[in-house]
Amino acid sequence: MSYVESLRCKSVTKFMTGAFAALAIGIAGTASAQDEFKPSPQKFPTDYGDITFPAQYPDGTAISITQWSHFVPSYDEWFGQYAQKWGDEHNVKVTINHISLGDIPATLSASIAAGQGPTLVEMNAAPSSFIEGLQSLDDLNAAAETEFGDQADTCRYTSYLPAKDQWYGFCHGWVVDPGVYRSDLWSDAGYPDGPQTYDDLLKGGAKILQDTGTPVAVGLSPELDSEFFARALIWSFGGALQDKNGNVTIDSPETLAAVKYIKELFENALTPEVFAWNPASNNQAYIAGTASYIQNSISFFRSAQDIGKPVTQNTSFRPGLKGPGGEVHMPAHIWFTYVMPKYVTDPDEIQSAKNFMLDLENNYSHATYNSKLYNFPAFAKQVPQLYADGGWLDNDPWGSEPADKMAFMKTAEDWTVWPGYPGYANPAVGEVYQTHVISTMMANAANGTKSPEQALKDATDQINKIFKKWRDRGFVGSGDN
Amino acid sequence: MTVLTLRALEKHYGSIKAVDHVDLQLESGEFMAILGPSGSGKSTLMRMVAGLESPTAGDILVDGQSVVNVPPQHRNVAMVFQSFALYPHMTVRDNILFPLVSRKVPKHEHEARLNKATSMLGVEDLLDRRPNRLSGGQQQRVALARALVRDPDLFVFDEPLSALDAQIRSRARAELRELHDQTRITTLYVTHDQVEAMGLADRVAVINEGRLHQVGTPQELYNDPADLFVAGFIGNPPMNLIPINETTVAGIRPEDMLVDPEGDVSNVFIDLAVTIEHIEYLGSEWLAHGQAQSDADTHGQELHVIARLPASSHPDFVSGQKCRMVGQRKDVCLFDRASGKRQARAEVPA
Amino acid sequence: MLRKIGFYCGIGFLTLFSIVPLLWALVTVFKRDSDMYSVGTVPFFYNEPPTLDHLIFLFTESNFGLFVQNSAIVGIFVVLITMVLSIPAAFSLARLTGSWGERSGMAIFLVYLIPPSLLFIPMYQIVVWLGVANTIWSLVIVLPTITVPFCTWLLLGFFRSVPRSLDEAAMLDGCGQFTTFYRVLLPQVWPGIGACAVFAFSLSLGNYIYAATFITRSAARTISAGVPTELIRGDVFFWPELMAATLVVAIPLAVVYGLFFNYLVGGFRNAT
Amino acid sequence: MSTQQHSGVPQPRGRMGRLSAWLDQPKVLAWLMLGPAVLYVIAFVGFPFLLAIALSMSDATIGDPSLDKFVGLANFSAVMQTDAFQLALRNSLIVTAGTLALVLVLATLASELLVHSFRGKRLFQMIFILPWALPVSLTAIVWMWFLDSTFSPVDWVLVQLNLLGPGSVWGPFNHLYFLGREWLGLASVIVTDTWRMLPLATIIVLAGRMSIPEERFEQARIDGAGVFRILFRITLPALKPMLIVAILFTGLLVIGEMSLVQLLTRGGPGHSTQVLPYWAYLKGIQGGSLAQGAAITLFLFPFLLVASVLALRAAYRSQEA
Repeated sequence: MSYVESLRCKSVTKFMTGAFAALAIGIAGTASAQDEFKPSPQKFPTDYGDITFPAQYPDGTAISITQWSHFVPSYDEWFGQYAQKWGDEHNVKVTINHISLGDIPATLSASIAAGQGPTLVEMNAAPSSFIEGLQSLDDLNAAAETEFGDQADTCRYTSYLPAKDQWYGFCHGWVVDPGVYRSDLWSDAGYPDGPQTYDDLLKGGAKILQDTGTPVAVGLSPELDSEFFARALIWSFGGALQDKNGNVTIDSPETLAAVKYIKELFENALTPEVFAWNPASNNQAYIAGTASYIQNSISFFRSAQDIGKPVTQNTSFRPGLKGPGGEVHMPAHIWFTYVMPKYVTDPDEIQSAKNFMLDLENNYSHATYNSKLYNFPAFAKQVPQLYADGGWLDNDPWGSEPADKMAFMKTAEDWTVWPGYPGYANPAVGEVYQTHVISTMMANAANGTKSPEQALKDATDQINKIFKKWRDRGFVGSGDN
Repeated sequence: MTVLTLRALEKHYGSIKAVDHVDLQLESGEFMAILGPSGSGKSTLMRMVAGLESPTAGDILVDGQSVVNVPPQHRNVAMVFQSFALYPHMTVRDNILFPLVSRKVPKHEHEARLNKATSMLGVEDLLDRRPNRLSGGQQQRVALARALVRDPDLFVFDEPLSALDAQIRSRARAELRELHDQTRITTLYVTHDQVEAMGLADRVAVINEGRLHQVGTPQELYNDPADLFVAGFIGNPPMNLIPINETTVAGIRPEDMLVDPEGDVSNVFIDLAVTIEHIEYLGSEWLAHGQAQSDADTHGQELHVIARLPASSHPDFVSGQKCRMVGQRKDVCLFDRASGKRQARAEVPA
Repeated sequence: MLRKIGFYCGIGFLTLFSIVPLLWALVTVFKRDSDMYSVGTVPFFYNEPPTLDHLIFLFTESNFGLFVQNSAIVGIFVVLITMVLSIPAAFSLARLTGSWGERSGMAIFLVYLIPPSLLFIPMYQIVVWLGVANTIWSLVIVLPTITVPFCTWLLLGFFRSVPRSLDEAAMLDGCGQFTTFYRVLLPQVWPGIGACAVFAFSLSLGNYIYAATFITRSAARTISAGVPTELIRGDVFFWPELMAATLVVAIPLAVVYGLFFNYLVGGFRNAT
Repeated sequence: MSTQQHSGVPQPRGRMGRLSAWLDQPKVLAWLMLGPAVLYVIAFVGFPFLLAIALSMSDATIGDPSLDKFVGLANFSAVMQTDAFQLALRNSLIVTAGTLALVLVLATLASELLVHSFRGKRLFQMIFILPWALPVSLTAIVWMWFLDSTFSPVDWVLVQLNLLGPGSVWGPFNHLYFLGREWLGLASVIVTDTWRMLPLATIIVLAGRMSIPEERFEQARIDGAGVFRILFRITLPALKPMLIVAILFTGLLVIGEMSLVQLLTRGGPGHSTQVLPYWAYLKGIQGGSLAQGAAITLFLFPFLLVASVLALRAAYRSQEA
């Protein structure tokens, strides 16, 4: 049985037992201590904050959702069934289409240009350049805030744009992006608790490479993992792409230090493979046992568990690394942000889509559970099972050893930021991300194509141009000044 | 009865006049050859008759009716192409039947017509073959059969023999004439080969640079060329053309040129001192090529003359030898030098 | 002797060049994941027993079967549309439009100078206007933009290679322009049409960007866009399944193309 | 025979007959037959193309694709000044030229072999044409896996041959990291493009090769010409028109293709393997600057136009000669 298949089968059985348990609870009206850590019973209320939804929609109501194939396949399985059930309960025809993450911008832009397409598109946070074609979801976000409490900053900053004072999306979840290290290699090198700082990463990583030939494996290639590693590094060194108000601040001594650090790290602890990487490479290298440290979401770990690779025993996670000032800032790995293009005009379609999104958040414990703790809720309160003492993070229902391997993620909200931090993820930030300006700067400095100073200067020029373009169009800035 | 009439027919390609004011008439049952060097406009003329080109000016009448605006499929003209243009994807039978099918001739007539055409051309055994499995001669017969099968008003041949090997060409020529004698279909036969034209046709039309120079029987063309072009084109070798003064050129056939005549020659019109260049032996005759030292005005050009001698004469010339070549008055045609036109004999200065 | 050795060296080199990446793909198809993600072992051997799981997964758990079906339907319709448009167009250019038609063979190529990486946005607009968004018919309508010019150009050459006297003979035999085309010229260019059809099919199969953006419904996707979407999930690549999909597509097509090889050569031989 | 019905000029009768006769005139029929293809191309290529030109001179973005603001050539000058564009332009030219060079050499070789008959030729043809049977996206995936930075069998073989690995010629690592180094990355793209284009190019060149009469080679051999003299003095000159056609087909299919680079190197490291179509896509679609993306796409148009016209004219001319 291939590992994906096993993933699917397991997830289905687990889901079934979960569902049956929920049903039993519903009937009995009581909850045993064990059931505390099952997904909550599914509920589809009609009132959320100021919005009241009909229990049933008129015949013919239909919504279609385009989202990317989830990195943990069991999530898609669950989501399909959930959406089906939701549709049946509300008399709405729900269609789900999966595409790959990389095709989202193209598909969304083609749809917006043509004025026809899916009701909801799940967007990763950075490319918010579509905003002019998206309708405002202010009421939905207000209702969610009222109903579910505080939204994680990493979600708010990637679905709201102060310059236009508009919620252009609804972020229902996010994904932790931790550091991952081989405990056996790092202990042997004299770091029993793994690297704590970027300095540790450099020194320990170099030692491990020298002793065992196993390099650190953080990407320097134009792809998602590399982009996020570069950002985490810059933030932790005290630099940032922009400030709170959208002024470009990339050209700072802090950023330069980070760029110089990359060069040093590459020369001592990396191999040229990092330039070649696609999003899968660091996972694969890690699973193959040829990497001592990577920065990645836990999806790879779930794959490795299913393949039954011994490397999982020696895998430890940690929040990102501390910079010279002791700061830790990691981006989320992914944001799940639903956007509704302006071409959606049918009131029932709009209403039911909003209803669907709020209901999804309301039942998020299922999403988190079936994504194998990959999806974190935008509203922490919605999945108490996750954070509770003895909950999922303390006692991984998906069989990590030791069972509290994932417990470090309890604090993830504290050290997770977002693209554009400390400002908002505006379209300029999105274009910088999508056109790989930062990872290119890092790569150019690391392989000596340019000096760190020159690499930073060139990147700054490009970033300034991008920001100017979007600032002229009124997308950049805090909106207050 | 006139079948085909061309009236002041012109075809221009840009500034080039491919066919320049041609008038021509074909009588019913007549076999006429259009003879001209390549590029003379003879093919264009023929294609206009077939309807494959439309004239720039002038008119084409078939049986007295103008067909200028009638597309080829509605003219009852059959054509045999130089390449035969058999349809490679059809059997010989289908090739021959194709005109009948296209013209929606009732099906019950097909077999009879097919048999008639094929037996006339002796291709009955080839009916199920594809054209690419036929020899050149067979292809030609099939092409003829295809042209014949539908009783055309007019037959048009476009150098149909030039694709054949030299050996079978003369036999094919004979067969063509025989076929015409059997069918008496009015025929326009385009060729650059004067042997074909003279040997086959009732009348020959000589065309050059788009203009019709002379129409006549082969004998007329040979004996009474209408102008310098015809004189220099017909005959192999053609007439010796000898300038005799500012305005006149004399033409004389090589066989009429007397070489070192013995005794008295009466009525001498041309008398040349010639240096023999070389002698050609052609089996039935000799050709003596020479360089004339004429005192006549030749504008400094050398004058090349040829004399034809019977095989029995055994000339013992060697190169460089000097001799005298004489033409008699009765054998000479005179042409106007400027216009090229034939002068009436009476005008000739003695 | 030396010539012979050189000859077979050449054949051997070309064979290896063509097949080695695919042999590696073939080896991968039957590897267990844990074997595949191992380093330090001989990559060409099965260090753990080979498995059919990936192949089975491809056909039972993914939409691959549907992708193949969709690609086949799209390919067939694209070929049909292409032929319906380009055969008459090529005939017209070769025979009816006179000298400018003869020369426009060049202009046909200019269409290819515009890469589709941005054209797909206006294209999508058209697709929406026609009401075929998110169905395979969107590709059926749009992909001939790639095939029609190529095939028109190729067929133009085929028609040119037929002697004109054949048309003229047909017309004198009583055919009109159209009948001449249909009864006499068309049968001469069948091999060329076959070559063009094969060519158009493979171009339609290969297109990625239109296939990826016009169709988001998984069940309506074609091989080129469906396989990567379904079998690359963010940072997890289903390598054996991907390789299996590749081979399952490539091998039968290669057999067909191989059989058509001489026709294709003949096609280009006439076309220029 | 011809004595009967001399006025035999059957003309079409009836309204339908006259209509079909009218339609059958060359000038009318020409448009009737060309029309559908022309209309199709105008609607689906001409219109988008004009839109692309309009986009390139506007300030359109994905979210606001309206063409309400004309900015002239500002987008062109903006994109041209960036490193990424200059590298992409350079690489597009390198990849296209490199692929063409390799493809032409190999296609000439292959056609020289395929013109002869030999045992197993059918099988060879099928193997040889395999790469062409793949959609580009799958080709890219196969090569991505073949050249993977961790699992590439090529690296493994090189290590076994002691060409790679600690203390060997090609450096201390056990991998070449094909897709992660500027020139190796470009070379990988070139080899992959060559791999997928070779069958088509060979078919074209072989078509030319088969049109060379055998007598010409016999004559050359009688005259004592060796293999190379024959190749350079007889074969190549005769192949010229077909080589030009092969260059056109291959060049246009290579220079416009983005998915290969998109999947193989994503343009990295840095932008050192970036090519124009993918950069246009990144900038225009992913980054949202439709206008600049269009400008990048259209940049090559005039050059390609001139190059294609010259190539085609050369092809036609050398054919007529």
